[in-house]
Amino acid sequence: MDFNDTPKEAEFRIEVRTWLEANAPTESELRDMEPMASSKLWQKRKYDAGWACLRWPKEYGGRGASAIEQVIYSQEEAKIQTPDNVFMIGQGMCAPTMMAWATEEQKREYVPAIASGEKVWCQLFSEPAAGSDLAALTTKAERDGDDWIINGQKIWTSGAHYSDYGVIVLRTDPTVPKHKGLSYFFFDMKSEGVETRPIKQISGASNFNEVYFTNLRVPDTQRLGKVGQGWEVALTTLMNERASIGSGGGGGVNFNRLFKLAQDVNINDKPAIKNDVVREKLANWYVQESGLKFTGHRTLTALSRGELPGPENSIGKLVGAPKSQDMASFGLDLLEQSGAIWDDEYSDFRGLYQTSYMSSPAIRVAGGTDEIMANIIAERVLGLPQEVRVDKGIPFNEIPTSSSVK
Amino acid sequence: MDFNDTPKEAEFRIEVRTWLEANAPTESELRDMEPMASSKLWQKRKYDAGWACLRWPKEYGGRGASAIEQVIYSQEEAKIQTPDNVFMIGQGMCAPTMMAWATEEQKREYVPAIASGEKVWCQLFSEPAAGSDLAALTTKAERDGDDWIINGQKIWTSGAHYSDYGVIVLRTDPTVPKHKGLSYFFFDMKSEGVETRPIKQISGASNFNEVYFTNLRVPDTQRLGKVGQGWEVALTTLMNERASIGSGGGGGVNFNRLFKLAQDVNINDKPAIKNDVVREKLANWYVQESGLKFTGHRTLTALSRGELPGPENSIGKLVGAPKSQDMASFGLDLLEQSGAIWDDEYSDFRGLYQTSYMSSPAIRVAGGTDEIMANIIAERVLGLPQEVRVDKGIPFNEIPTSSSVK
Amino acid sequence: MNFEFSDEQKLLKDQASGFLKENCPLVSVRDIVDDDALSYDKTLWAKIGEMGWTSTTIPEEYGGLGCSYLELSVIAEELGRSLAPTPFSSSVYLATEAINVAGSDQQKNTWLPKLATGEIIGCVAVAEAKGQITPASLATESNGSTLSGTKIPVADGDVADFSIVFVRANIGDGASAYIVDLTQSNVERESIRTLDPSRSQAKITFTDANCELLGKEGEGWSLLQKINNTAAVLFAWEQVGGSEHCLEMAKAYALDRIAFGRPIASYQAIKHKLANVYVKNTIAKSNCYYGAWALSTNDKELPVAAASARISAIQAYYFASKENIQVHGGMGFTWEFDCQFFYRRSKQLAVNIGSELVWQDKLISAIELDRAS
Amino acid sequence: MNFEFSDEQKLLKDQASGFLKENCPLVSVRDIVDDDALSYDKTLWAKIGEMGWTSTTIPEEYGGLGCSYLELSVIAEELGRSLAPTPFSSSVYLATEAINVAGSDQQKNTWLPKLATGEIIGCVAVAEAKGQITPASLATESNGSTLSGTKIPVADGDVADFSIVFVRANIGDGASAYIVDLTQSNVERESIRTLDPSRSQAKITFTDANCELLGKEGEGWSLLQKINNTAAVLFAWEQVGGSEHCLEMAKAYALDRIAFGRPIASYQAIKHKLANVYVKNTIAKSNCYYGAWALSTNDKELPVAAASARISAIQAYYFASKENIQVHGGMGFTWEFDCQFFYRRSKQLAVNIGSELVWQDKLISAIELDRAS
Repeated sequence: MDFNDTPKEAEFRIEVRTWLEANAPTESELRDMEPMASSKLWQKRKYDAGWACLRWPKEYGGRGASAIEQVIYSQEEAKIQTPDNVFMIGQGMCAPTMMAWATEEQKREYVPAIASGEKVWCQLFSEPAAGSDLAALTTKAERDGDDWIINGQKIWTSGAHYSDYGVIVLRTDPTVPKHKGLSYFFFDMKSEGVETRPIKQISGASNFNEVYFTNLRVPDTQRLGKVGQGWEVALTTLMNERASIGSGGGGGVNFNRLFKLAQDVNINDKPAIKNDVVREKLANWYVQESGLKFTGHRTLTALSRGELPGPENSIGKLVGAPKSQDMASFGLDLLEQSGAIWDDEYSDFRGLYQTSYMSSPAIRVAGGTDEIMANIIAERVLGLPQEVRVDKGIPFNEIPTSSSVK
Repeated sequence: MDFNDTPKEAEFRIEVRTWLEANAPTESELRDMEPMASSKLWQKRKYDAGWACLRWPKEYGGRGASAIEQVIYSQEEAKIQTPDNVFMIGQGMCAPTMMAWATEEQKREYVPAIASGEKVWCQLFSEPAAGSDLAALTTKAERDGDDWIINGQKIWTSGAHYSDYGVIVLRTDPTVPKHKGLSYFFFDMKSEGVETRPIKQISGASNFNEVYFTNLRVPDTQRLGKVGQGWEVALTTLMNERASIGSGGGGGVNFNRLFKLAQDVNINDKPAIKNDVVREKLANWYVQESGLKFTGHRTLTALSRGELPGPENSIGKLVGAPKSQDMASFGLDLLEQSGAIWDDEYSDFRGLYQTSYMSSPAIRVAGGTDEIMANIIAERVLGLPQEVRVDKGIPFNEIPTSSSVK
Repeated sequence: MNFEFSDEQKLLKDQASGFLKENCPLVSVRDIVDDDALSYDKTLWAKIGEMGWTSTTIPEEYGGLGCSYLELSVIAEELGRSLAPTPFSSSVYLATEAINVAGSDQQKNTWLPKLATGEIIGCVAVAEAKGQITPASLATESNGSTLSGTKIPVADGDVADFSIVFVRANIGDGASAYIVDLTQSNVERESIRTLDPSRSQAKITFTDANCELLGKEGEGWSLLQKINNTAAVLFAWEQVGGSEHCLEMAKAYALDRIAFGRPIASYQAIKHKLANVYVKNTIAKSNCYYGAWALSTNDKELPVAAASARISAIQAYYFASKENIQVHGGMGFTWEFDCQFFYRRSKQLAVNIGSELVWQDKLISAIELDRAS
Repeated sequence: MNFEFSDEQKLLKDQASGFLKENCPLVSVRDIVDDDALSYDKTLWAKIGEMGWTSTTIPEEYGGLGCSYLELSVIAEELGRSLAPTPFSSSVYLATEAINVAGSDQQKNTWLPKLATGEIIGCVAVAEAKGQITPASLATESNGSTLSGTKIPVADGDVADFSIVFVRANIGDGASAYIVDLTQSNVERESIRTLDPSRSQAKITFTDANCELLGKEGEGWSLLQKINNTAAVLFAWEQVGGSEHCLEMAKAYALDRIAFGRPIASYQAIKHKLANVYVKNTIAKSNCYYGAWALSTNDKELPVAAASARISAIQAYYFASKENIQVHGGMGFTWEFDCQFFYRRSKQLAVNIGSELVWQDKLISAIELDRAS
């Protein structure tokens, strides 16, 4: 048991580091550049040198590398300052789906452009009435000659406003049981009939969009899988989503920051860190964080041995999201009255605790609610039975819907 | 808003107190008496003076009193030392069922003897494979002339070993859906074919029994309700059970005791009560206890106004049971290494924390598990939908069973 | 045993509920939140004054209704349920209370009649920096007739006419309370953006501002504890009102929202979550009853009762407001939905007069004191 | 990155697992619990000695295997999983460790070879009364060659051949450690009934008992902290083994038990409960990996790693063992079922070398120290 690379991994790491040091974009290069242009510049440079999408086959723009090599590359790139990555959904979810389901010609046309960052892709699955129960989606595609006509609404689409292409699951037959009536397409986001609106979150940020379709026309050649096989294709995308969400959590507040806050504010005229309750809570959060971190190390070890990590990864989000919320809430309590301020000028710690308090509810939902994550662990890790399904085998248009769905 | 009786209640309270002071059994009276004999002596005395089972009609041995008068009587009796009450199940559950379902002749024959303490009754519902799902019971009654022949096993029967009579629900038809195939009887516990075995609990105590039936013969005249109507009759009994469980919790450890322990043991050479974590935990438990106490006061107020308290009462057990367990566990932690001792001679506080640690798991289950209690609140208080029932309408003998049920 | 509000009090509650449903729907809370320029709902505040709620516990001789804290409790519950965006808590529970408790006859005559009608708004200024405030940490000082220092944040400090300002004292309990007219030129005020924009906060800088001692010098901290006990009970009622509103919203949504062919309210994860919200709300509400009783009778158990109400209400509201968002799923964290307002308010109320942590310690201290005697 | 046991270590784990399944089924735990006269499973102990487990980390020069703590960790996990009723933890994690760390050559030569074979059993005597023990609270005293006082409870004190006894010192860290032969006539021993009868506890009274200093005078408390850090990691592995066993039991029962026509494992209340058990177990186990690594490399992070492993393992085992009973419903709290043994053991392990409370404080102190430097 050790934290070191194998000799082969260490060699690869040096190769990566050497290239990164020589090629990472400099501040002066990026000065005055729009964020999107910066991202594209860096992605293209990686692609040209064979450092984009390492695990993909070389013919589609990748490097044919192993999972652990991908991890090592990511670790090394994370150590330096690089432009934001707006390609994650396209590279992490859309391209793998294309590689699995598109024609050879389509793969060669579209996939390398995702690797190079030339084209940005997004994923349009969720709908207002189809969240956890994704297959309840109602946005419809109707056949019209060689095309499909699409009407309806998608929601929670990250990056919709700057994407060139999207992958989408649509209802092509409402008269069959719900998983059977879906088909999967990719399409040009700049087409007529596509309208994107940002969603304002309670944190004030807008990380997601609503996307409305009015008679959007998509050629049948852009269908992936057979008509009615959309759910199966979507699972390919989703499987890759789970893998890329990883141990998540995020949300800004963590042990180190709360520890510093506790050193910085007083309780009864003594630093809060000397209060036993603060110590107890910090200790409990610390062991959760270290537990997640070392769970990640165990996963990496499996990758390093060529094994596939399982759905155990879901614990990261299940533990991390409520933890972020509770830590933010506790941080605000330590600030006492000042906790109620959320002002650029006056908030302590640049509003970290306030921002985190207002962002963490989204983390508990996005990418699978706490409840869905617990189900995933119960069913896929522990092998417990699935929920009783009352909608099984029933034609989709006979399943009850929420009153909000007209 | 005040804590005082209404004038009428105050008057009644004085009447009760006066009688109790004059008539409560003295220590010398009870000396050398078996517990059962003491109980019976006291119950008979109350009965003779009209202070037994206050809410029952006078003709069945009661006083025809109001709910709040019953509460006042109980409060006053609780203030003095009296023999254990072994009649609770008979008086709280069996007699109300008899009064609702038996013939007038049976009521006059059996009910007053329950009020007077002459006869002790028990309730035989649960079975090894029918706990939360009581209606899944399999102990069967088969018609034989004017009698029914009973075979099978009941479990969790309090007082079975000293009871004279029992009420029981039995399966009289396994070929119809499960709630439809049950019938309800009362019978003589001293009959041939009844064998009682105590169940040893992990706390070392034996508060419950298993009862085995081998060709027990019960006359059809002792059936309550129609054949197949047993579930409806059982609900009468169960409704009264919920009412008599009240705000439960029990378990020995409470705020006052833990507060004293925290004054008595040290952390870092200072009394534990000065430790902030101890203070925080005690504060949280205190507000739970006071919250339950004042919820009880609100219930009493409703009673006092002649209103019926609802299923809100379930919160007592749902909060109280896990609280007991966590408080006991924390008490053991405060004792540190000594917490591992459970010895008459050496345990601090006479083993209170150890006993409570080992008893509390039973409290979380008996009379409805935490999970069932939460369901009751969700369904009956909040009006949320019932669980999906996959066994609805299916003949009982076609419903899957646990492998432990042969 | 009569552990319930009187019929008159229940009637008042129904009236308050009806009034606020009409005059303070959630959309008017949203208006205040959406518009940075609005600190509170002035129309609503004026009507509240007309209803006489601001005068509830002010003695009749000073133009008040002379009612008990029980009446104020039922109003507080409904204000909390409706999230009323007004300076009611600062002006009524805190500033009015401080003058009522410690003011001279003249001070009462000066301020109470105007507080009673709602024509003026009071507030309390304690905090000066992040973290827990103690007498030793106070920097604001006074020479008896003027005071100087900066208070931040002051709830409703931007809209109040006067403030009770707590300053450092070198005698007694370490602090003194002063009444300060906030409209004078030696007072500089600035609105601050807040976590709960439906309730305003300010930074106030006093530069030799004229002030008038309230109560005795060196007795300010005791006064603050006293009014905080009162405020704790009334805040708790607001919190319980808010928690119950969250439960209603979550329940309604869960019953309507279908996933996998059935309402999400039929899943145990949601059922038990809502059952737990109900349990915490009930515990808190029952403690609030006791707090209201102790307050109305000025019982010696008040410190214990107030702390119990506050702790359980903070816990209930945090849980109810965050799980209400969770039950609403993705919709819950959108700006468009109303769940956010309760989540914001729950924290605003939780930190305004001392956090859970502070009150847990106070509760045990009160019990220790009680048992030692 | 190789954050995993080696193939050899995994093989050892499989062997340990197989051995204990055969030699320590739960029925043999029940035998010890049911019979007051039995303090531990002597047959099992003898076989464990034959397997060489007692000698794992003892250097080869003293008759041990000279293996690392990684090997001892995998053994600990399996011992915990099987609830092995033996004095292994007292003798191996604590007494052996103390001599290995602080013993003179002669002391090592005297004790380690016999500890290695398991022919003698060691224990550690610290506690004297209820509550947390500190140097200042110790009453047991020594004049350097004899010691007097009463220790209660001493885990495995009734079956051990010798004990490391911690006594008050007026210099250094306030305590000194002595090796005491428990078979001498100046030592009186009594078995005590315990919460976990599968692990024995004793009261030991020393009356001018002969003793031999271990390490230096006034360095006893530091020695205790050091061996407790080691023991914390190994205890944590036992705890995780036990927690995982609870999860397996609960899962098997929930899959089999039918209520309302379907397995209770299909209800979210049970599914999510078991998911939470799994989550806590995983967190604890991952912290145990780190603890084992820090122990095996004697890394400076050991105090943090040991505390993390212990805290999360205590929490996981309490939760797993109590919810295992809960999933078993009525059956769970019967003597006849095995759930109880884990619930008992979880608490025995939780209080044996300092409770959760103590280690939470230790963890933050270690981090403070770390960040200050």
